[in-house]
Amino acid sequence: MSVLVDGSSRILVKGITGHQGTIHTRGMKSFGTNVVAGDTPGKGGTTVEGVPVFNSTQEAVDATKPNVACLFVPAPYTKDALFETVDAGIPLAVIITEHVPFHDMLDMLYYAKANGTRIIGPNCPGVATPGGAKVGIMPNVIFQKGNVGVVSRSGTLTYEIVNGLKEAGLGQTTCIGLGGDPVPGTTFIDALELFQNDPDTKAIVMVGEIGGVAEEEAAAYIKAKLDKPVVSYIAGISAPPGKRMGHAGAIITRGRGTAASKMAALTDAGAKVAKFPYEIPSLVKESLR
Amino acid sequence: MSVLVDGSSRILVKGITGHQGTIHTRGMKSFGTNVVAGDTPGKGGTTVEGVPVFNSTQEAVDATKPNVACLFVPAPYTKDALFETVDAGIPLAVIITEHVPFHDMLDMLYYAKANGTRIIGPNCPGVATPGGAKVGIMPNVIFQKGNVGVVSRSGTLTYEIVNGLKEAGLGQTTCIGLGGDPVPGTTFIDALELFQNDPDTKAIVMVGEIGGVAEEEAAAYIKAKLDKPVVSYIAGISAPPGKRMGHAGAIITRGRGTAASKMAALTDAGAKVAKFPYEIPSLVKESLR
Amino acid sequence: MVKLLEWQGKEIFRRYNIPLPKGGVARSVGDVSRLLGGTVPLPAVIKAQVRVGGRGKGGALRFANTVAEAEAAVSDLIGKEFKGEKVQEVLVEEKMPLAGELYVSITLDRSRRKPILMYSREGGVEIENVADEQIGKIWIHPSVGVLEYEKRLVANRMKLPAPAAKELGGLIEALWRIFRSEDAELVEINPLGIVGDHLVALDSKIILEDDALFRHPAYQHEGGEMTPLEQKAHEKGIAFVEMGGDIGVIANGAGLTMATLDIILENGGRPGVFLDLGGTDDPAKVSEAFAMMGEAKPKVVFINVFGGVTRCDTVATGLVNEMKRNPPAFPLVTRIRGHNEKEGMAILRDAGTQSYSDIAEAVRHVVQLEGRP
Amino acid sequence: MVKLLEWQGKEIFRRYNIPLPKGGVARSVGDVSRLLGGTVPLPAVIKAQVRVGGRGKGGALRFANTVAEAEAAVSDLIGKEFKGEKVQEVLVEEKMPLAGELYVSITLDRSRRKPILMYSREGGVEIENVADEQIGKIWIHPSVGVLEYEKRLVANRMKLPAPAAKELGGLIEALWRIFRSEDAELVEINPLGIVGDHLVALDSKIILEDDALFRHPAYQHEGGEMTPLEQKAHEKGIAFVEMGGDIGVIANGAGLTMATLDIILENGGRPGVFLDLGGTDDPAKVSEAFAMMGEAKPKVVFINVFGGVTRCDTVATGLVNEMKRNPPAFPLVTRIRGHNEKEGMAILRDAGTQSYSDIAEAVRHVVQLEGRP
Repeated sequence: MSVLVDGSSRILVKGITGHQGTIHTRGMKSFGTNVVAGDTPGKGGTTVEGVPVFNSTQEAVDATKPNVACLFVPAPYTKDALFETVDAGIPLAVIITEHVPFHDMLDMLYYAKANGTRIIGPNCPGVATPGGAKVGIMPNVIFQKGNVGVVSRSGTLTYEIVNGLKEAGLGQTTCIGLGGDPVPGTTFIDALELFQNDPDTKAIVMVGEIGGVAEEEAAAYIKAKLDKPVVSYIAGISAPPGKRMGHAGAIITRGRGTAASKMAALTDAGAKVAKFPYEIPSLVKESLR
Repeated sequence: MSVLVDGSSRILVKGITGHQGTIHTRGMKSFGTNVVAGDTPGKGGTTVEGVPVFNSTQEAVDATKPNVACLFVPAPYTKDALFETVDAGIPLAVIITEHVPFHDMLDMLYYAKANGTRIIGPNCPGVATPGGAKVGIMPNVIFQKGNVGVVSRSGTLTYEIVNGLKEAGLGQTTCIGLGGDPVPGTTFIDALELFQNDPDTKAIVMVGEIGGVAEEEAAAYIKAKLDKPVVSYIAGISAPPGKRMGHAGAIITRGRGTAASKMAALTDAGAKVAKFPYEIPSLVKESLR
Repeated sequence: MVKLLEWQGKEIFRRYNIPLPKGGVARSVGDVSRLLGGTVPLPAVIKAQVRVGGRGKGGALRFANTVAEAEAAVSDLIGKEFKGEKVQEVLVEEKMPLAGELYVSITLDRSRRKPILMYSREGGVEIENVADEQIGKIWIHPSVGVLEYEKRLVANRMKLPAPAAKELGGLIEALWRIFRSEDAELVEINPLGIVGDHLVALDSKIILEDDALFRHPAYQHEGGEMTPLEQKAHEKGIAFVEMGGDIGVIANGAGLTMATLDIILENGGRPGVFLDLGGTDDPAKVSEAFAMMGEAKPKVVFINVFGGVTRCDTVATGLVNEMKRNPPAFPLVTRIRGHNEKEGMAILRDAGTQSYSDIAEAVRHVVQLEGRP
Repeated sequence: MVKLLEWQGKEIFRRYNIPLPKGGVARSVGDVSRLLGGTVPLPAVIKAQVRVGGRGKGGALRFANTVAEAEAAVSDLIGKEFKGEKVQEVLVEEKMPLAGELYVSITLDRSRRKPILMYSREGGVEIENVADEQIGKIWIHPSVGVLEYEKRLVANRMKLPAPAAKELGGLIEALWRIFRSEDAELVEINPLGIVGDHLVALDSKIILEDDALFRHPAYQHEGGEMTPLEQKAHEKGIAFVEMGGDIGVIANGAGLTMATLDIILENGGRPGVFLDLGGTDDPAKVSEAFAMMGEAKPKVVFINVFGGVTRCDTVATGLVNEMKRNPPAFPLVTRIRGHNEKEGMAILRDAGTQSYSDIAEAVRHVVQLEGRP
């Protein structure tokens, strides 16, 4: 078992003919993902990496019945592409694109919610289920099938951590990159809920960072509802207030969103909080004992 | 049993201090309806017909827990009042107000749907369940408790018909006035579905009129899903095309929405179609045999 | 229903940056040389500004290669009647070399309770005459508007050259904004001309929603496709429709008024006037309605009231007062039921009108009074 | 993050019809008499236009009863520094007789993922210093906006006189439209003055969203509360933060860069520069980032790359090329993992930098090189 994506997932890559779209379609396919279609207006009828390209999402849906869309669409056009995805009835949209204005994301979030589409991202590395499917840009080699669910707000740091899990012999059910933006389509709580309901997930690694109170809210959820062990790491203990640390969402404002506050909340909720990312595998092993 | 409103309904009258609001609050109370609150900005702390008045819907909800709102609010302010009703979490809003712009109603409809509030109306006489509760402006004396469900796009014509049913000894479960506007909050199909699921309703009277295709759609629903007898009447066989017959929604445009088309669809669906409104009671009796 | 004249619609189009031919309104022959000597180049199109449809076939459109030809056309058109509507203004516009004619409109789809964008490559004819498969439809979420990908889709299906395809997106956005901001029932461009690689709105059709006119006071006194009497009633806020026959019906409630006329028709009578009193029992309003009915000169008038919200006695009082002030030139039959029905009937009988309780009986008497063989 | 100066924010307020004091910008003492002789009446407020907060306490606000006093204040303020920010402009405004000071703002509530309207009767101080129960909050549905009843509610809770209550509704609507149309992160009026029975926006605070600046090219070159180096990096599109210490970190990915700095801190080092390469492996971009780091003059630089999307060898090539062009004035430690990690490490070692695979080991070496006791 796994969450969000698995061997039955049929992926549509929006913006497949772009540089990133093409590279990562290749990566997804070599992961074993069933990429069924791409779309780029005006490029219908061509193929990319053996995948048929359509002019519109609706055409792609009619012809190939995808159930996941992966968006590699430039930020100014992402909102439109997401609306098109929702209108075509695709229930899961993974938005890789960085620098999507949060005002656009607000519109996207409410439109998607009202019409039954879940968004992951934007500004995220995607979702991967080892042995099932990968949607997005995570590196293939770091994964191994197993029973740890991983959810994170960052990209490369997560690759390091997942790679560390693998090297310690700890495989993953699914790894979810929520993205580093202030308005994520899917939150920690959403992801924890998915893992809670997934019988194969035995422990959860949660990688947070400064900014917002999503980790504190997740801690409250963990305390109230979650009966699986959680190992967590929070990046940004060294970050000064008021500075945006790379991610649009990684900023301590008005004294809220500090690493210390998040760590305290998670500790209080019974999660194990790693001081260094490389401590995570041993903490997971402890939890699984 | 009944649909939409019954003895447990707790009514909030929005615009209770206005002329219409006051008169019909009296009428509702003498019907036996539990009117728990009214609201009018700036009139909080007063009472109307023994009903406490609040400054805002939220205050009224906090104090009196209404589950139905009845709106007697001038058309230019109806949209705002409906949004306030939805935000306060009231699941049923009956809008009596006439001349609400349909552009406003579109906004209202989608906002209410997204947040779980059902709208009846606008430009409608309301809903009445004899022996239970009346919300709106229908005359009290025409009703009698029984097993006929009545749903209609018009007001006075419906009173005549309900009165005729009573005189023929045919009581009603609930009488629903959908209103004469082009964008009704609740449609014939919605109402038929409610009656279909109400065990006490044994026959349905459906009063339509020219304009739109709601009756034709209802006919398709009757044919496919409804297993209770339907007696129907359609007003406007004499109406010339292109003319608005009193109701904003009663207009034959581009050859669509004629009485003949509606009657044919209903006949085809197995409904009995009355030529004159005063034939309805005998057709209902036939159906119930 | 406020139906704007072509030039009024185009004034709105201009505010929303929809491309238009150069043009101006002439109200007399004297205006023509000023327009053609100034902003409007020749050859020109001269279009009578009337609300009725089918202007092309009706001779309301003329062409002129010279100022003299234009003046002759204007002189001929001003004051002429088309389907009963007198021409008071003509629109003088440059004639554009067309590479194609498209159709695009936004209106309300009552069935889905959503606005709908309709478009077709078969512009220039009434959309009712275009085959269904030639009409593209996009339903619009009211709080979201027309999406960019949808605009692209429309441009693709219209097979437009690149500059026009780009313009079409902006034009659809403008139509949507007009539809919402101006509270329109219909915004239509037909034909939307292709001139070279560009789009030009050659005609405009905008119908505004009556109920929203409080937000648009400038259009409050514009009319629709109404008879002069209907227009007059409309301005007084009375629901009033002329139906061609001899029998006038005054009832309370649109459904009841329609049903009453239907019963008359089914009994061999000829419906003449629909007059819905609505929920009022204000004697002044009743009197006003009664006076309106008088102006339609019916052979007989049937008043059918069900007193629920409205009280029968106050309605009756209003009628009787009006009859005293202006004794009607037609026989009157009344039927009155409901709240205070006995008092109402008594008031009417005292005033000498025939009053029934049974509607079938009342209608038979009305048809008899109409006196057709 | 583009933080507008007060006068820039007020220019936007003016476009949205938010009432303002009469005023104008002076860039030199010479401007003062023109302003005070023209549109701005005395007595006047003179306000240094700086982005840093706490202007009141810092002496950046002056009052003047005469032109001479105003000129003296302007002369004193221009060129002065507040928290490191040099004053180049001052706003000269009429001083208004205040009956009260309110607070109102719209920003994003990340927790609920909705815009939030905050308001308080306790304006004129930093909102952080106002007790929670003194702050009203209304969450706004992004496609619906602030509702009329909500505006009424705010006016009621603010206990405003009738004219001001009415104005507040329009003002909230304007704030909402600014928030959405200008793609703002924050729109704040503090204080919102009560002058007689009316409202006047005495200050403005508008922060625009970087990611949406493509829609607002006029503000593309405005800054935030950034150091000059941060501003420079920002303009080059490099995520770069100065943190006060001696150790610079270049990593790929914001999370990894933060985590690396955290590990340094936990190991007793002092984080100096955060520089996130992002997902790029374009050698030109890498060189540019490397050059930016040089300008911060760190004692030691640690490069930590996990090659997933980014290839380790192309990152290494970019670094080495830059080192050849501009030999760095600081020792360099690298740690590189992932895609083509061996090739990357080889390239770096060939170029003479110390390269590790284990991060803890690498960090210990970095802290050692920082060389603090």
